[in-house]
Amino acid sequence: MFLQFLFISSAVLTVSCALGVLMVKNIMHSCVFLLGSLMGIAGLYATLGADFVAITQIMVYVGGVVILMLFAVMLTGGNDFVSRAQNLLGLPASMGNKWTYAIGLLVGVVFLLTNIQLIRGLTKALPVKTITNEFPSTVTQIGHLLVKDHVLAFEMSSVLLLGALVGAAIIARPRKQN
Amino acid sequence: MNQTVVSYLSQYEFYDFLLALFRNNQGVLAFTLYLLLALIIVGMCATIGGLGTYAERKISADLQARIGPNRVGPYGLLQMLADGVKMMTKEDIMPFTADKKLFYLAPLLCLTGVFATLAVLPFSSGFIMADLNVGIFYLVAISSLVGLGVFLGGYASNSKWSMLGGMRGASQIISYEIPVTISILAIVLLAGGMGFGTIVGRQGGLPHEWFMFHNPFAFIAFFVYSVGALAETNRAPFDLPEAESELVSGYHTEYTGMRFGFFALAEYIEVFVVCGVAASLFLGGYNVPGIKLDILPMQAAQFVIFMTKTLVLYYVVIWIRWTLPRLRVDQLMSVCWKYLTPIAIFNLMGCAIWMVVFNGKSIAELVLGSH
Amino acid sequence: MIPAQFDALMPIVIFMGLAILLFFGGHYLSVVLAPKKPSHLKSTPYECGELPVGSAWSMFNVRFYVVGLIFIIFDVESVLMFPVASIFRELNDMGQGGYALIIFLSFISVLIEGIAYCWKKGDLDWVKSFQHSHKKENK
Amino acid sequence: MMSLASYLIISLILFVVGIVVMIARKNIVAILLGIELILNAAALNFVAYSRYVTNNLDGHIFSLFIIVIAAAEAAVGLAIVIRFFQIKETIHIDEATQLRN
Repeated sequence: MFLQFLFISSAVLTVSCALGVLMVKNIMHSCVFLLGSLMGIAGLYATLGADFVAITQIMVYVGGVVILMLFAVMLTGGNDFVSRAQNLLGLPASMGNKWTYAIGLLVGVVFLLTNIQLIRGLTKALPVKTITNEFPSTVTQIGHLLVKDHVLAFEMSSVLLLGALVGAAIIARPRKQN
Repeated sequence: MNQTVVSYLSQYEFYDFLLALFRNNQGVLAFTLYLLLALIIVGMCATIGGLGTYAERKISADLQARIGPNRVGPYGLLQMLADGVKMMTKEDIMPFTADKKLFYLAPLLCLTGVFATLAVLPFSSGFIMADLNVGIFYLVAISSLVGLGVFLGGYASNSKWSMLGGMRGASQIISYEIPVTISILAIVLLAGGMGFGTIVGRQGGLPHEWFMFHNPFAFIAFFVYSVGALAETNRAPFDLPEAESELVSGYHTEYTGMRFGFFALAEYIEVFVVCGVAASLFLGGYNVPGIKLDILPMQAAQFVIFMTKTLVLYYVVIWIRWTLPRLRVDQLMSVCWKYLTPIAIFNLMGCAIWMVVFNGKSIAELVLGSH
Repeated sequence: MIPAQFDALMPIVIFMGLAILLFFGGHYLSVVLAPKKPSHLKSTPYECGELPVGSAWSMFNVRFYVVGLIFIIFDVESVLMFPVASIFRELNDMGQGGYALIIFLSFISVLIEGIAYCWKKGDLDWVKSFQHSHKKENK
Repeated sequence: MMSLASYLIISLILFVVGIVVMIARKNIVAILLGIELILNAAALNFVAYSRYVTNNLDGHIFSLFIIVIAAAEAAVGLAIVIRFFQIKETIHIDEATQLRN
């Protein structure tokens, strides 16, 4: 009962905030909508029993990526970005005229229907586990997987992050000249 | 398995009686119990937050040889109610240049981030709303909403002072999150789990059983955590985001009335939460010295122990505020990145090596030679 | 009779709900109780009593971003260290302490390289990065 | 209500919205927002399959590393955006034409 409430509210939050990211013109508001969407995804992870991944999602995205994006928006002229001509849907008119949108919508609907058909076939074909209401700890299992099976990925990710740090610091560092 | 307060209560007889009262509907009963206890905790924390403002003035008056508030009620104790009424009856002003939606949203983010941390705070071995397996990690993660609220509050006001305060606040909060997280990692490493139940359960009531005195590295980690936590809650000497002499009032310059009240309430409750976390991670938490019993009256004793430790730390926080001068911005950043973070990493490595070399024994166990 | 395990997440939702309720309740009270006499001057952003000059948005230095950048890398590394740290004692009791220690220390040493690099290049140095970039301040 | 299909449909919607954000928005930061949505859709799929199909937690590990890589990608991407702004004084994607000829 509660689980379904959590699932529905998280799903609604995720999808509506994702649409908000798309529809809102103000980039600052887009970032805040992205925050809502990511929180919703954290809720979805929680309903899947993935407690560690859910909290990681909150920690990395809410605490890190969204703040970084807000900083970047502030550094690049804040809200002053004026998108060029707008059309009915509130989307910037960058894709062309209404025909492009009509064709795009048609393609989107076909894509969605095809995918839903695929998903239905897939869920019938796959052996579905019986889902219990248990909520076992995933932390110790993830820890064991990280130090045993996936130890190379674990170590390489630190090297990747070091590379990202060095590269991004070089790119973003204030320069003396120009 | 996640222990909760409801699963704790379910081992007593009256739970079955309550269950019968709710026609064997587990979910509704759990919801009712949670809601009741959550209201109790929120009421308690709001009172502590209100008393915090009172204590702040009284203690500062004490330190400066003044009297402090003494008009409203006995010893001025009802000052917090007067403040609350004043907040509600003040006009709500929004700058016409402000980003209106975000201006509304910012205090809500601060309040949500702080309230959500209360769900895992261990008041006693039974009275912990949800003893999640990822307890401390969850607490660190969800409290980063506060930094976001501070930034958005500063941004949405569209005032120069607010914007500077919000920028400074966000960069300060995120910077000091690193030494705090790494200090907490050292404790997680010693405890062998992230749940508050595991962490507190591995300590004892007496000081030599606390994680603070487990080994020299944990002892240093406590001070790193304390400094970092002070900075994360924007308390003096790290109150640069709201430095009155430089930035008027920082990120909440443009906030008036109730919305300012939410920021203030969130800040005072956050100080309480941070003190509670310090008490349960480093100072033995709710463990009663000497006695290991699992009966219902013990919960009250544990609660008293926990609150005593927390409130002593709260006093220390206020004491520090009225003793030390404020840092400069460049000093703030160099304290975080050049001192606290390397020390915290060193502590983490030290704890890991200690675990392997001494097989997880504390100094006291090594000296006293008990198993 | 033990309640369902997923209900452990219920307090979090309840506390968030209470925060939202308190927020809107407080707003409602303030709408009811507070006076409402808006004026243009009152809702001007505070700028020491003068009329505000320009917008407060878009006037920031890149050093804030560099701090955020270093933060996010360290944040992610600490996230990855959490599960390993929480099974460290278990591994040590199983007699695999040395192996876990090597893995853990090699991970941290890469972290130290990152902070040493940033230290050497002056990214941790607030004033120095300010001097580098103060010519671009007026943009 | 809660089944593999519903998670997959949510993930599909997120993915499509992310693609549309990437195509339709002209602000480079907004394009990065779209990329975050796409990566999250993929990570959600991994966790959903991990719960409903396989019996191990490898899916969790995968989504953990997706989150790690998304964070690194956001850091580097935003650094590039800031550098681009310092050179061009705009963050309109159509202005990024230096490599065209």
